[in-house]
Amino acid sequence: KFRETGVLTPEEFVTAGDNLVHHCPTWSWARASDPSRVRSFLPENKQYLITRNVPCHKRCRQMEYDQSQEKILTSMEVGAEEGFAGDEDGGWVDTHHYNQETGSSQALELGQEMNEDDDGEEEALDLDDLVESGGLEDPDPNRFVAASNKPTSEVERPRTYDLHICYDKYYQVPRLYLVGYDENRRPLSVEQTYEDFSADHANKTITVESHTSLDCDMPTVHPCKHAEMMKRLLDQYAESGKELGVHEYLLLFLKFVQAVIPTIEYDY
Amino acid sequence: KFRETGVLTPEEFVTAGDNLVHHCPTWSWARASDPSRVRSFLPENKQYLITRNVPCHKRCRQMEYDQSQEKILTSMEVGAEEGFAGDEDGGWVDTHHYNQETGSSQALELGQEMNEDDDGEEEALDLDDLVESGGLEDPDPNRFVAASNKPTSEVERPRTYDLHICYDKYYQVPRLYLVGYDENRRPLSVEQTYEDFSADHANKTITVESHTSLDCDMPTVHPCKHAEMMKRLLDQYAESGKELGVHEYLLLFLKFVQAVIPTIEYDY
Amino acid sequence: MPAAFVPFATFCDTTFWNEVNKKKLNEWMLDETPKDIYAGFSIYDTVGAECRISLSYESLGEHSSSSYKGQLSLWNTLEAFKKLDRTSMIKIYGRKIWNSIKSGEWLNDVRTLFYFSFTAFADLKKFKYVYWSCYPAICYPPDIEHNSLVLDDPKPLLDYHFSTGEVVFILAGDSCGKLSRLSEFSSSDQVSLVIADPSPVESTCGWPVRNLLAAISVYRPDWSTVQLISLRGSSKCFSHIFSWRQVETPAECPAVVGWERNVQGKLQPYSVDLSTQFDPKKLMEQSVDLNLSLIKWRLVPDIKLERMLQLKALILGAGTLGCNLARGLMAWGVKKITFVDNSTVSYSNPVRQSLSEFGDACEGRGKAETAAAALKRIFPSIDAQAVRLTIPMPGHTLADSECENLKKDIDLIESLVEQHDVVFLALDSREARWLPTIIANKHRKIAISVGLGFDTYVVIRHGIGNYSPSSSSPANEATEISANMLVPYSQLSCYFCSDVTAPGNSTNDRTLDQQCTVSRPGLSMVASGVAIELLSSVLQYENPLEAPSNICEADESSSLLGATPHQVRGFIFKFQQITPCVRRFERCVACGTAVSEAYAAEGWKFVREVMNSPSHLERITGLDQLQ
Amino acid sequence: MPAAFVPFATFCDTTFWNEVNKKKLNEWMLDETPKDIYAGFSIYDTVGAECRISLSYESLGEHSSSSYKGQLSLWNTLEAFKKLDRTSMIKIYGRKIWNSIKSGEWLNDVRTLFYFSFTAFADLKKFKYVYWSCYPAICYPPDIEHNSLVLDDPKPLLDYHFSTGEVVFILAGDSCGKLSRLSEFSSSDQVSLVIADPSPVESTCGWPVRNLLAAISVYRPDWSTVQLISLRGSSKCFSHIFSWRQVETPAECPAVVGWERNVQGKLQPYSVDLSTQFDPKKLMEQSVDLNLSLIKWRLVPDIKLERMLQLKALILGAGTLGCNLARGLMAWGVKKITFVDNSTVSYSNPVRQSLSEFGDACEGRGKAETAAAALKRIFPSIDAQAVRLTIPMPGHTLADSECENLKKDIDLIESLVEQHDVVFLALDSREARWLPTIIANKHRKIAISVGLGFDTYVVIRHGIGNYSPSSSSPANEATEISANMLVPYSQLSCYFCSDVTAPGNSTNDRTLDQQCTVSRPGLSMVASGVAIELLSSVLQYENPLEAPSNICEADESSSLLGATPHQVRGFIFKFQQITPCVRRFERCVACGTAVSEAYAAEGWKFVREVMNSPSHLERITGLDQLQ
Ligand SMILES: [Zn+2]
Ligand SMILES: [Zn+2]
Repeated sequence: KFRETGVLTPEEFVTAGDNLVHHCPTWSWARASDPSRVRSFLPENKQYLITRNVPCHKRCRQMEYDQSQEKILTSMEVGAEEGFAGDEDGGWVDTHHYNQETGSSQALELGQEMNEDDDGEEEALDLDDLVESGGLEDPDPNRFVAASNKPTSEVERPRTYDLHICYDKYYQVPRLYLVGYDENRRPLSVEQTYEDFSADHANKTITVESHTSLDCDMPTVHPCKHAEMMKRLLDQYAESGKELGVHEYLLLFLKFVQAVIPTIEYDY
Repeated sequence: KFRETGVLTPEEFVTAGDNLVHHCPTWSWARASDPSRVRSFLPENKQYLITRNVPCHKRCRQMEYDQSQEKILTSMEVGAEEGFAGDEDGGWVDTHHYNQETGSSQALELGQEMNEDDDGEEEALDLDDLVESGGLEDPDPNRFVAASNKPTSEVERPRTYDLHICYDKYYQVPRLYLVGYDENRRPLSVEQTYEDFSADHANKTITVESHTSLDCDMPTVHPCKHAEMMKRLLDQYAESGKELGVHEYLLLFLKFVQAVIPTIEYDY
Repeated sequence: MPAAFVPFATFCDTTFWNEVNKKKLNEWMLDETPKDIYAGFSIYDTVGAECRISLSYESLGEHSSSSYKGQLSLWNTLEAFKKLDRTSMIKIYGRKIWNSIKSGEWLNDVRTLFYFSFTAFADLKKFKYVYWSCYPAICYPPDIEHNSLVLDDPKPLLDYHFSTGEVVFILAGDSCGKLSRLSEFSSSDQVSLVIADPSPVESTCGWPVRNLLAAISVYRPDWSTVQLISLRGSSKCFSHIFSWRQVETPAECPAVVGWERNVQGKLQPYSVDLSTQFDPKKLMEQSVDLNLSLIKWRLVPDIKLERMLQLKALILGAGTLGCNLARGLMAWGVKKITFVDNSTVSYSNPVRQSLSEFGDACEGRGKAETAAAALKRIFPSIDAQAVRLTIPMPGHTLADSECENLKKDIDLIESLVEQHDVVFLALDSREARWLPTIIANKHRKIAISVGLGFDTYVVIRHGIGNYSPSSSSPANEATEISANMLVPYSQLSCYFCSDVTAPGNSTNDRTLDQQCTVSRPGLSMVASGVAIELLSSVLQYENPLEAPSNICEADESSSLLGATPHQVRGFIFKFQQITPCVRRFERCVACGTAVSEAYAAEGWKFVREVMNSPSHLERITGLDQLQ
Repeated sequence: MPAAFVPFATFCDTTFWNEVNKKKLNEWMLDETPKDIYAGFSIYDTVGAECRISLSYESLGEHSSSSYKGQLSLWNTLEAFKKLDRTSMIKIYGRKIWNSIKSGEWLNDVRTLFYFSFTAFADLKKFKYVYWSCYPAICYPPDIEHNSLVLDDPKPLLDYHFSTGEVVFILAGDSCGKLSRLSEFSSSDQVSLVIADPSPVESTCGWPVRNLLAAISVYRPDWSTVQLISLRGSSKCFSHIFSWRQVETPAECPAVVGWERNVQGKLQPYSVDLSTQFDPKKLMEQSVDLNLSLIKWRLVPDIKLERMLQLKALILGAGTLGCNLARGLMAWGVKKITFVDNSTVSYSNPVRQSLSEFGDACEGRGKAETAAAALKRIFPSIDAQAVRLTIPMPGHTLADSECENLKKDIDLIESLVEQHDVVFLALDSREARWLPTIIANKHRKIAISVGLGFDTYVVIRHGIGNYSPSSSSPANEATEISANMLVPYSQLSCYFCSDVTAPGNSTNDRTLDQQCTVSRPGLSMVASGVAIELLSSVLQYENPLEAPSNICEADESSSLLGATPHQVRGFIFKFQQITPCVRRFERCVACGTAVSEAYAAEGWKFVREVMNSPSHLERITGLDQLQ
């Protein structure tokens, strides 16, 4: 059935998750943050999948044109155009909704404004007197220090992401949440997170919502088009003669995710 | 100016009020219930006019047809029709508002329902054991008792009303508030009060609103058509050769009030 | 003829009780010691058989010189009020007056003769009051006889009264004077007493005259008669001659009477319920009803307001639309509103969902619960309920373990629909409307779908009930209808009638859930307002369940409130609204006969099948053959 | 070559701090005693120059066997956190580890070698956190040298690691075993130690290896070398030979290092501001903005949302319309809304005025104040203000004593209009709209009138500014315009343009105030929604102050959001909406040149004159000649 519709039952999600954990041990199953958050249709110790520390070397705007990703992006775009009319009553509104092909998104004005607000330094905790220039502990000749001839560029101190894959009951598809860290190991704000998505596409589907299994709000790729996209990818595979099993669903899903967040180094 | 427009300045209201008190000593000026309610544009001891204990022998539905009141009622009706379109933007809505001439108001269903609710006896304070059949005090041969050959009909135990005339700043006209008492000296509910108004007309203009000078909500004749009505009455007088002075305004206003509440015995 | 005196009757106006409320709450609190109180009277009353005493907001504050003075004993409990030894009490008050008489104090302050007691209990929570006044009259001198004759010209007396404010004064010859000047006269022929008399009964004096006679008979033990003028404003004034049996002045106070009697002459306290005047909840109920009555009184005399007031409304979806719909219903006087929703308030909701606030998002409260609570906060008398429930949806596959819940949920929806008169489908997805459409159809309830696009909206009232083949022949009816250009309610389409695929197949379906739905913020208000007014118009049709729709254009004369179109579709991008009328589609996946029958026969099992495989719908309706 | 070890770096995710918040508030409260804490690491990291330590919600609760154990010292004040004697602290932790080494405890529980300390201060009100971790490494044995070679097949080792969960184990020949079995081997050639190594740096071991070497060198004082396999998941595994200078095992713990350094290598605590992730107010701001951005991202990429977000809106009249307008603006992201009203909430209001509740009526709060307070309750970040003021009205005669106030009021209205970008005239009477129309015109502000009948509504955007004769010749412009069928904004009529009498003459005027106004409850929502969307469309015009109206019918291509009609008039009794366009009337009593000039010249005196005698308007505009 998942091949027809792109959707997954909870049981199939567990099967596919087990397969993912087996093949990519960077992934592991996680539990809900507290008993009230346990979702009864999933095993208690398999509430969602998590991987940490996925590097992201460059911001999306720095990314060169990458031929290999074009095809996936294009098919996504098609999905976005057809789907996001914001219309519950499809049949009659089509003729007059705005054509989304014209004009690509400009830089996110709103987000930038908010950034400025957030960077207010006046409220920072006063820590200057705590900075120890020495004396706190003995010199340590055995401490590894990255060779100084390498530039400390973004490549060397990349952002990193923790990725969570949850199951979305309503859409019956996996759903991706992200927690990012900046070069200084601090959690990223939502606006910073946006820099890592392809502006033309990802902005349309990234929202901040409460995690299904944790007590936190996190950026997430909205799953309303996942089923459709997955079906497309499954069809592509089928055309090329490969028939994917349901246990391979999440491996394919990660390819789809990589199309949404092209800057992430997601190499397994 | 009041003859042209039917409206009154606060100063003119005081003049007319003084005249009313002088000619009808049942009326007197009253003060606001507390300093915060004093309206600065009126003298502190002349905030509004009051008369108490105006009898009202019969309910409106018991009233026989009274030729003498027809003319005034008719002119009121005209006012009501033209005025209550509920339209702030007169010029363009006229052609399609409902024709108010068809059908007269039915009995107030809503009010009756509420009455039933309010008469709930189960919550009444238990006073039975307090009723003294004697022994509380000595027999009193000098107490006046109404002769027993008179039937204790409604005529003998009428409802009574206290009437308040306030000044309405917005409409620049006097405004009538009423406090009624039933045959057992208890304050009337709003719905009971309605029984004393001509159903066809008064229902349209009686609302319960906070008193301008007191801390209470009371039934009041809404003043939105007063100016117009007063002008009509003034014109009628003018046609018959009498030119009324502004000090006589309130005497005329009482005639207008009597047209609204025909059951009230208002004989001075 | 033996003298009679018209007793007092107490009239407390609402402003008096209001003042009692305020003083008790803010000033006196638990203090039960008696308070000064002043009572007004009038010499203009002409009706009834009592002297009217008025208590108003002024009674507890400043007072005019022409009012009586007394004491208010306000008790904290009804028991204290009841237990009060009123026999002793009247004696004590009588003695006070007797002392004034014996000492001559009354000549300088005549109000000491008229001292009264007002005992009361106020239930400040329920706004119920009990009270009992005592106007002590000393039964002295004995055997008072009385004759009277009309006074020709009371005007100078009235003038004196009004200019001096004196309640009792003397008249000697043509000149009036202070009561204290009574000492100047030794014979009862030389002087008349004048009293501002509140009695409305012609030629019978009022209650206060009693203590005045007692005072004179003590002050002038040599007199056995006195002339007394009863001053009235609106009726004839009489000059009375009172005479009595001379006795030696008693050392102790004689018998005292004066507890107020009720209109039947019984000694009994008064009780009054002012909750409709003071209870804020009732005041609000009154105001809201009154406000609606204005429509009836001023504009549409025949409007059946009770159809709104008694309506029970079920709102499926407590989001932007649900909140605004509830507000519209509440404004129309609807008193029973039930929300169904399965989600919680998130931070983006309150600015659009008009029954939620920041705090609700912080706490992650349920949307339905939040909306119901808000309605009660707005209008405490409303009966607002919340049900948290996910509506079963085609295409939302069901595990076997969930069947039990599905059955329960469907039962709950059935009973909710049954218990309400109108069902609003204000849901955020297409497929969520499917089951409610079937169930509303089954129970023949008014069902109104409201949907939003980005800048378009639609309001549809679903056709009511299935076409019943047992009634008059369909062919004839159809002909008749087309002749009249009216489509009967039963023949109107539902939300799904124009679909040729089943809902919930996500490949073909364009469902967007609430997080994905983007619509211009003003739209929800417009659509909700239109939906509410469509309902209000339909309800004014003679039999609302038969309100037809004109197939051409909206017919203003359909109901008392105007047209009752089948659908209203709006296009905000050009500020246009149209009112199409569409006939029921026999093979509809929601209201078609095949579906109704399948649901009637199989119930939740049918729903489960559709949830797991929406194409089942296409098969049983025969839609698959049309594709 | 001298050995180097990759230091630890701590990554705290938001779920960790969230858990800290909860525990601190509900469980620990003021308790500062250290708590157990667990940290995760990964052998799959390949990037960067640190061993990543992950703290998450699990760190404070259950933990997997493959995580490090440590202590959390959470201080109640920033001072305590700063004053902490970290030099002593690391020694204490070092001694603990040294004791484990000396006692051999580490052979049974190797995690005692990796014991760490996490010191922190959490400002729970501002959601700001400071923290500093210490991963103690004992600088022993001295002079460690290091060589490495690639390991061919790490798979069996990885399998052993994953199946047993052991972090350190031994390899002898082809078989793996527990660390405690180290005792079985006497020579360093017979056995290799295997450690799950979080280091991402190829061929360089991670920090935990240091204490492992110290332990071995103490356990086997006869060894001066050891084979150690660094187990990695994603990159090549190396087999390392560590050798050192043999010394006598010290009695006391040797030097210890390990306070975490920042990315520049400085010893310094970390601070992080999570208010945007935790502060509910900021979360709400974010959500609201995000929600609006969806419009831009999904549907109208070029939409200028900032025009809404930065808009300052003045709403005259905080009644039914005012409340709904404010809700619509708020939903569009408007952050600054000011209400002007002069009246208080009465009991009939809350069911219709969507920013008031029962409690507001009970307290008789001001409508403007109530509405502003409600907006803040809904969205705390909004800047909502209330002004209580009666707008001067033609025909509402003014006493001389009130002139001072009139002047003040007009000044206030002027400054309010000046400080806002759009003025909504949501007033309940015709004449109240007169002065605001003039003032908005004077300041060239967008002014939108919204009015309700019983079942009709009107939304008009007033023409902006006077026609200025100094610009291009009127004749040409007019021709050009009519050719385009477009009426420029400056030529549109105002609310009064179609009147032929002045407002406020009560004989001719049909004004009804709020108590008298009866309208179908859904109407206000519809009209307000339409008005908000008209504004949103106008604001998307290139220069909003020049947005024209099409004289024929609404032109969908006018702005990014569609048509920008001049007026929208609706008729609920037939569910119809029209969009007329009317040109400014030169003799208009509100926007006509004569009136503007009179107001400019005489100011409040002109207003006073009109208040006392509205017919003055008819004279100066020349309307009287037309009647
Ligand atoms: Zn249908
Ligand atoms: Zn104009």
